Amino acid sequence: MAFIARRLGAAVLLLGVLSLLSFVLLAAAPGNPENLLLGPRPSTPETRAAIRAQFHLDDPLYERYLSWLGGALHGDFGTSIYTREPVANVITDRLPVTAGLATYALILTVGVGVPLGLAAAMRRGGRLDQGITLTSLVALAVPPFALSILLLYGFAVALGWFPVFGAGETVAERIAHLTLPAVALATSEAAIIVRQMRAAALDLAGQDYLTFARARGLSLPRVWISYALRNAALPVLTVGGLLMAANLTGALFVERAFGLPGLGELLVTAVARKDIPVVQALVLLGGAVVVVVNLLIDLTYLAVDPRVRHGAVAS
Amino acid sequence: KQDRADTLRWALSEVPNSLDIAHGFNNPSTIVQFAVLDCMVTLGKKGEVLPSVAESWTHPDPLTYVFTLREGVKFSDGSPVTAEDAAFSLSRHVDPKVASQAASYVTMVKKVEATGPRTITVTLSRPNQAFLPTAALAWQIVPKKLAEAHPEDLGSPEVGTLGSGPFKVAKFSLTEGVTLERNPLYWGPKPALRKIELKTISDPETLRLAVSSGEADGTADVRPSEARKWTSLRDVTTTFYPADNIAFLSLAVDQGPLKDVHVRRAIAHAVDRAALVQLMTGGHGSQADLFLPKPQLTALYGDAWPALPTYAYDVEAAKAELAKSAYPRGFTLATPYDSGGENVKAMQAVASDLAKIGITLELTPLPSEKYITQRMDHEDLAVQMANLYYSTPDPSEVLPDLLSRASAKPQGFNFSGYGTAALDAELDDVGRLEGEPRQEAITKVLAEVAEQVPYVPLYHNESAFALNKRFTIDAGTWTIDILSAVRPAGS
Amino acid sequence: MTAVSGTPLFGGRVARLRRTRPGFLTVASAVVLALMALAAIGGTWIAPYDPAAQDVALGATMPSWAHWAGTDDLGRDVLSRCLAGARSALLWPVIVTLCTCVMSTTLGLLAGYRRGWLDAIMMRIVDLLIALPGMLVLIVLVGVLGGGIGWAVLALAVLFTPGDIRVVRSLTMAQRELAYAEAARTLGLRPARIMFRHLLPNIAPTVVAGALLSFVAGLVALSGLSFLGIGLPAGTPDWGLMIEENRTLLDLNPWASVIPAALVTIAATAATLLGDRLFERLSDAA
Amino acid sequence: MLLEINELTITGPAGTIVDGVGLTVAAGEMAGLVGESGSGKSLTARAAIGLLPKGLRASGSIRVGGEEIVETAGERVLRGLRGRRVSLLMQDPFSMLNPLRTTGAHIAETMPGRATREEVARRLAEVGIDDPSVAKRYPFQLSGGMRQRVALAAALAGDPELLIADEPTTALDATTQHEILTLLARVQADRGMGVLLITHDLRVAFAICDRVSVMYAGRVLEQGPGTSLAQAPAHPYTAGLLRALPSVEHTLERLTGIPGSVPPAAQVASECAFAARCDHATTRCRASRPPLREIGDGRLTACVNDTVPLLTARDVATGTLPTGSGEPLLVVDDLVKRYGTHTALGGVSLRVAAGETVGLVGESGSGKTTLARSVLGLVTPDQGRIELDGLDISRRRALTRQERARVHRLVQCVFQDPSTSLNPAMTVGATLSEAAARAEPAGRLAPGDLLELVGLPPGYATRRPKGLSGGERQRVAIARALAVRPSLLICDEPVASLDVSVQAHVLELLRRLGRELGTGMLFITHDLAVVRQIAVKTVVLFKGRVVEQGDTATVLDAPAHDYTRRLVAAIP
Ligand SMILES: Nc1ncnc2c1ncn2[C@@H]1O[C@H](COP(=O)(O)OP(=O)(O)OP(=O)(O)O)[C@@H](O)[C@H]1O
Ligand SMILES: Nc1ncnc2c1ncn2[C@@H]1O[C@H](COP(=O)(O)OP(=O)(O)OP(=O)(O)O)[C@@H](O)[C@H]1O
Ligand SMILES: [Mg+2]
Ligand SMILES: [Mg+2]
Repeated sequence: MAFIARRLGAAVLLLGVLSLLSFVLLAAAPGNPENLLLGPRPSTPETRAAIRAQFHLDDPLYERYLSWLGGALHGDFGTSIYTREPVANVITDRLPVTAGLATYALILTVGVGVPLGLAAAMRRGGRLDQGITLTSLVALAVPPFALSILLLYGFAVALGWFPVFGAGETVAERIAHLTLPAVALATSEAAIIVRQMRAAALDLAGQDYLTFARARGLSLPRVWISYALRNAALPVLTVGGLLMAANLTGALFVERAFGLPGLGELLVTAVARKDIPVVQALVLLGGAVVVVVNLLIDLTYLAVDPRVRHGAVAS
Repeated sequence: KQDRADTLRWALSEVPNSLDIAHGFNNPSTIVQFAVLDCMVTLGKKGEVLPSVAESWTHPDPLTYVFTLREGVKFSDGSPVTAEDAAFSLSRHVDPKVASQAASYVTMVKKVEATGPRTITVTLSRPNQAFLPTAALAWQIVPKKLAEAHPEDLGSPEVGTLGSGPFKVAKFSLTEGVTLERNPLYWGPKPALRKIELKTISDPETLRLAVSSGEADGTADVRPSEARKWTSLRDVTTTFYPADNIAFLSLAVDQGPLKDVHVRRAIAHAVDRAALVQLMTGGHGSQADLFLPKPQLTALYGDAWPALPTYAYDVEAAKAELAKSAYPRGFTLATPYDSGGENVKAMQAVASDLAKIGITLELTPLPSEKYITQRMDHEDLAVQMANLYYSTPDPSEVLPDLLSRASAKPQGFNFSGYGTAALDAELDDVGRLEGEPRQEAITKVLAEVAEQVPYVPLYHNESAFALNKRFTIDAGTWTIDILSAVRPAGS
Repeated sequence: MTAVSGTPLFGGRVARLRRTRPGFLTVASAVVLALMALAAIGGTWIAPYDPAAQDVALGATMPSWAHWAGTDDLGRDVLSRCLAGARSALLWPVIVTLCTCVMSTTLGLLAGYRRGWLDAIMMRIVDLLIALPGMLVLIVLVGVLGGGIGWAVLALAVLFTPGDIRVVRSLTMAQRELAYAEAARTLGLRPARIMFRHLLPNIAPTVVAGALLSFVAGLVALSGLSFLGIGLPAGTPDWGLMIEENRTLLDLNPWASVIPAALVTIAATAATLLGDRLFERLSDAA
Repeated sequence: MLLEINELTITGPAGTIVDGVGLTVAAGEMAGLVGESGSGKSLTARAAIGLLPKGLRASGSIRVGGEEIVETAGERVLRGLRGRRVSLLMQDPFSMLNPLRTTGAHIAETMPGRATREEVARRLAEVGIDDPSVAKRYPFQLSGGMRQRVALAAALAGDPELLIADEPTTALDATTQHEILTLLARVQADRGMGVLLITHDLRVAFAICDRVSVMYAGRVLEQGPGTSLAQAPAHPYTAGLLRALPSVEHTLERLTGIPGSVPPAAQVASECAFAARCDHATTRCRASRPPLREIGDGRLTACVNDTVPLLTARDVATGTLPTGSGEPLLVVDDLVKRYGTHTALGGVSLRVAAGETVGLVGESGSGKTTLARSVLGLVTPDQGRIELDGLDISRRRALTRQERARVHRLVQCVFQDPSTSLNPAMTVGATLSEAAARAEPAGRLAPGDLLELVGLPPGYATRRPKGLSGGERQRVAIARALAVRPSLLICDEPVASLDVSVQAHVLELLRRLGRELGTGMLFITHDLAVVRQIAVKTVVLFKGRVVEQGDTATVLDAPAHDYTRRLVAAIP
């Protein structure tokens, strides 16, 4: 319990520092939102002044930060300058798309990466291993946007198996729409998992307790599942969690290429428009996701690994 | 299949952020606004101002317009459009609390009053020919009650909007797009489409793929430079029309070598505009000699454009001009540009052209946001390229902004910084005068630009609609409500 | 993908390999990288055309005898630009790698060897940096603060470093407990000497492999930034920028963007492969 | 016969590793397999259970309970055999159990039927764990001895007829080792099982095994009943091993190891594998590979000569150790070190006089290393005083630069693990000259001289640690420590992980250096026989406290403290 409390405390502190940093950084960045709001079109001084007042752009920095922080603590992240919607709504509107994409990609990543990694490890040095390793190397190296375009041309346009853009509305539609983006996103991540899993499994294969288990007559599948998978799960889980976190904020190339209205796309446009409340909330969200995922990973370690549970090793 | 036939799926390259022109004065937003909201007046095929919600108007003196409201116009919720509504719909743009993006369009408006149950009187502070065409755009009629209740967020997805136009909003979401349905209470002819779904696809290539695969039926976001790719699509008709735009280089006349008119002329000679037209418009455009959008020139002069000095592409002539200046061997200029903008390629071509006469442009990429801020603050202007799009046929939407001394300051659009008292007076004339004298005044201004070269006009381009063959469109440069101009093929 | 820092891709204990001749792929990777490095150094001389020379009137053309890889829409020779582009495409990731490597090795060694408050403070900072959503920070930093490639390189280095610091630190901590390190301390050697002469060579395999991975991640990330229009000035011959600039030419001369994309992929693959093999070899030799 | 191995040959990528081994274990028999590290014991054991590591291939014949398992048996058959007929107990109790599973689960999953809690508790009781709550604990919560008991219970859970125990006690300290071996013998007798006990501890093998096979370079060189082997070895190799064995009863005058090191099996395929290291080797030994031949009494040997006297009186002559000058060199007073709530040292006082060697014995975790590290300045004690040659060094940070430099010249150390004692990235020469550079400029020795001092050829200076054997590495480590000419050398179990023969060499070297250089030593070990050979005085540490100290002879021959008595009793 003390462990969890300590972790939570650290997480909150971390988010606080993150929010302050990003706030100062964004405020210090050149440019004014009203320029973009008013676009490449003449404006009047009155309008500009009104906008500055409306968004408290002329208040001292610390005041702005404090009032923003006060709001944020109550779940109010201010109003988007560009769309005049509460930031919370702007984000929750787009969250399902990105969350769906991230989850889908993670399922693909793990579903493909773990078995392939295991297979490569079991056939270490063989044809299969070399094939998988090489493929994963290439997958790791393809720039994600190039891959997106390739998939788009191949499977959506030439073959017509998948829709070209958008996120779909019903569940079935959504799955169809998210398939190609998820593949584009999962490719390099699956490569990471393959490598991780392979290394973990190789590491494991040398462990005495696996030999001991087999020497006692445990069946091979049982040894792999209850011993190998479980023990290799932890390092893979760590990476998987971080990938999930990265997906939630880092999917922007893919979202852009597939016309998905997700958080990554939102970030790019919000940064371009200097829609500070949105960027600020997104940075915080991104930080929170990473922190929460880390926390969850810690908790899983706690659940899975008795050594951590009993404080025998530092996690 | 019947309901597919009269449902249009339209693709936008950006999210419509507001259904109110006060907060969403941008292409994706206005295209939706005009389908939902009526304006007081509208534009005809040739750019002439036509009645709309205003049945008629009079212009008793240069400062006064009196509009008569059409009878029986109702908002889509059934409530009538009153003179109060109409008057408030214009005057709200002046209110600082609204902080309207259209505010600069109504600076000449002094007073708007409902002077009768069906009459609205507008008083201007100075005579301005641009007022009426501007009203076809900015004077969108919204219910006064609603607009008053939401000065800051009318048109946002939360508040939405209410109009008397041919369509009404069924759904407005920033992520899922906009759905419009036919407004049964519309006073005009019954709209041909029952339903319009608008989706956003920000990547231009994905957008094209979506239209070509039939997942989207049409779009207005066809980049001129990619025209050839669109015209080759099988089930898609791409209709081109002259855009109300002018692409130009601005030369900051108040600093460094650009102070020298010979340098400026040398630059004008050195730029290979024909090649630029090919590069940027893929043939769907033309070289610009006069410093006004092509449709405006046509509206103004018909076919008889004035013959003013022009600067043909001629490296020798350019070198000769440069030799007359204080910098015969050339010089170097730091040239920031918008790395996210459309002119990246054009700037490279220009830089390479100028390099031939010894002028080096050091291209410095800036993120759009930073670039625009810097440009609006009039920092590091030197040589800038811009391609400005306008919406009315009136030159006074263009010229004062680009040439008056008042807008040669930060936040103004006069990036060349060029300006004289005499020119300011001429620009006043352009706004004030009507008919033949006005035409002459404009010619004088254009002549001065041609002579002094604060700006180098580069090209005019065409815009296009791409539309699946299941639909047709009857629209052009001046069409305000594009969506209503689409109809199922064969109907 | 680079956002996932803090996890070494070269996991755990690596079973010792027999000494074998380097395989075909290893040699091929080394050759490819060497050729690319050559192009980076002398690409502008070998190039058949001036990579900046335009012929706007010619426009984009398919490969021909005059232009083996065709031209882009400004009429520039794609082959020449690919050759010349090696320089900036490889140089910036190399700088990212060097920065990352130097920072993470020095700081990781310090933290892992000295422990105590220095370590505590450093690890808190590392935690903070790792919690930052990488790509997001990069976009915000570079997109808002300004377009220079310098910022992008710096930001990438700062993003890559904390993960590597953790790796180096934990390796250092393990090494410093080993008998040879303790013996060095007992001899009264200066800490700097122990860290750099004794511990560093023994964690070098991981550092080298990590460096190659940073290079790959930097290469891909920087080309990604070009995709978003951030970083290098337009017109610079650079693979990432070429992919983006010529993406619209897929019908006129697809090679103008396909070749640079392939080059990025090949360079990244070769570097990862080499990193893999080098790691196994170095840890085998130790 | 439960296990019958015939002509077992194991080949790896680099060639043959095990070459024609024959071995049998009968029901109710405790068979022993001894041999130096790398001789192929473990591989033979793994082959017998069908679990050779990847990349290795077995040929020949192994019959488990009459069933042939080499090449013919598939995974199904093998799985039927494992656990039920034959089971394996491995060396390291710390890595043999799955860290994520409870001990109960380990036992339960191996049992044939459904495992009730009572049954699990019964199985635990069989291996001497009476507390049933242990079933719910995780391996990391148990001590090494407990883990090995649990592992034994798990290995026995399927009621195998044959247990292969691969060095089950090597990682444990002396007393625990004794307990586990006793337990193993008891269980074997109770169940009437066959046991193949693999060990490198000759004393253990000869004492408790009915029959012992001596392996060398992948071959069995000698076989026979343990006791007769110990008394009259019939192979020079066995004799060499016995000669190298330190005696616990008296200080030997000379400790003799076998010269040279074990060759790879593939290199000596067609000659007597031991010929190169054998004093009695003749051309006949090299001509062909001598087969195992019967010499009566149930004994077999692979030596062609049969008349050589293999053990001489000289091998057991008593010697003496230097007693030092009596001037105090190291004075430790009331030293306390705590790790959190755990007290590693609870007020330890001891003295080492100049030129004398003091042995420090104690069970695992008793604080021996902590004490050594405190003296070396690698840990800062919480309390107490360490004085070295009159200089108070308990607070290293408080010392001046010069004082610190002096301390580094006063005390040096040799650590236990030869595999990490040298920096793998530096050549031997670099390591040594770096150390020598820290010495007083006057008496600096070149790497070559240092190597000579520890009996290595100067050519080794260019080698890297990777190419050295464990014994050679320890020698280099000693040379490095001696490079600054320290007055005190701390040896933290420097021979614990070496084979007997190498151990003898290293011990003899240390004894010689102590004598010749007059270096005082604090020698940590848990092997009383080693203490007897090297230390004049002995300090017994128990749970962080000194429970007994005095002359080695007194402490070992007439132990006063209960713990010391147990320690002495644990010697096989
Ligand atoms: N997986 C493997 N691949 C190749 N060679 C191996 C493998 N495992 C062991 N060997 C080699 O086989 C030889 C015998 O190893 P083995 O483990 O059987 O020795 P051992 O007698 O058990 O030694 P120790 O007393 O150190 O346990 C060693 O030289 C070792 O290097
Ligand atoms: N760095 C440390 N942190 C926490 N506890 C420690 C540390 N080092 C040693 N200990 C604990 O202190 C006690 C004494 O350890 P020490 O290493 O001195 O024992 P030892 O007598 O050398 O044992 P062994 O014979 O196993 O080497 C042990 O219980 C050990 O767990
Ligand atoms: Mg072994
Ligand atoms: Mg110890």
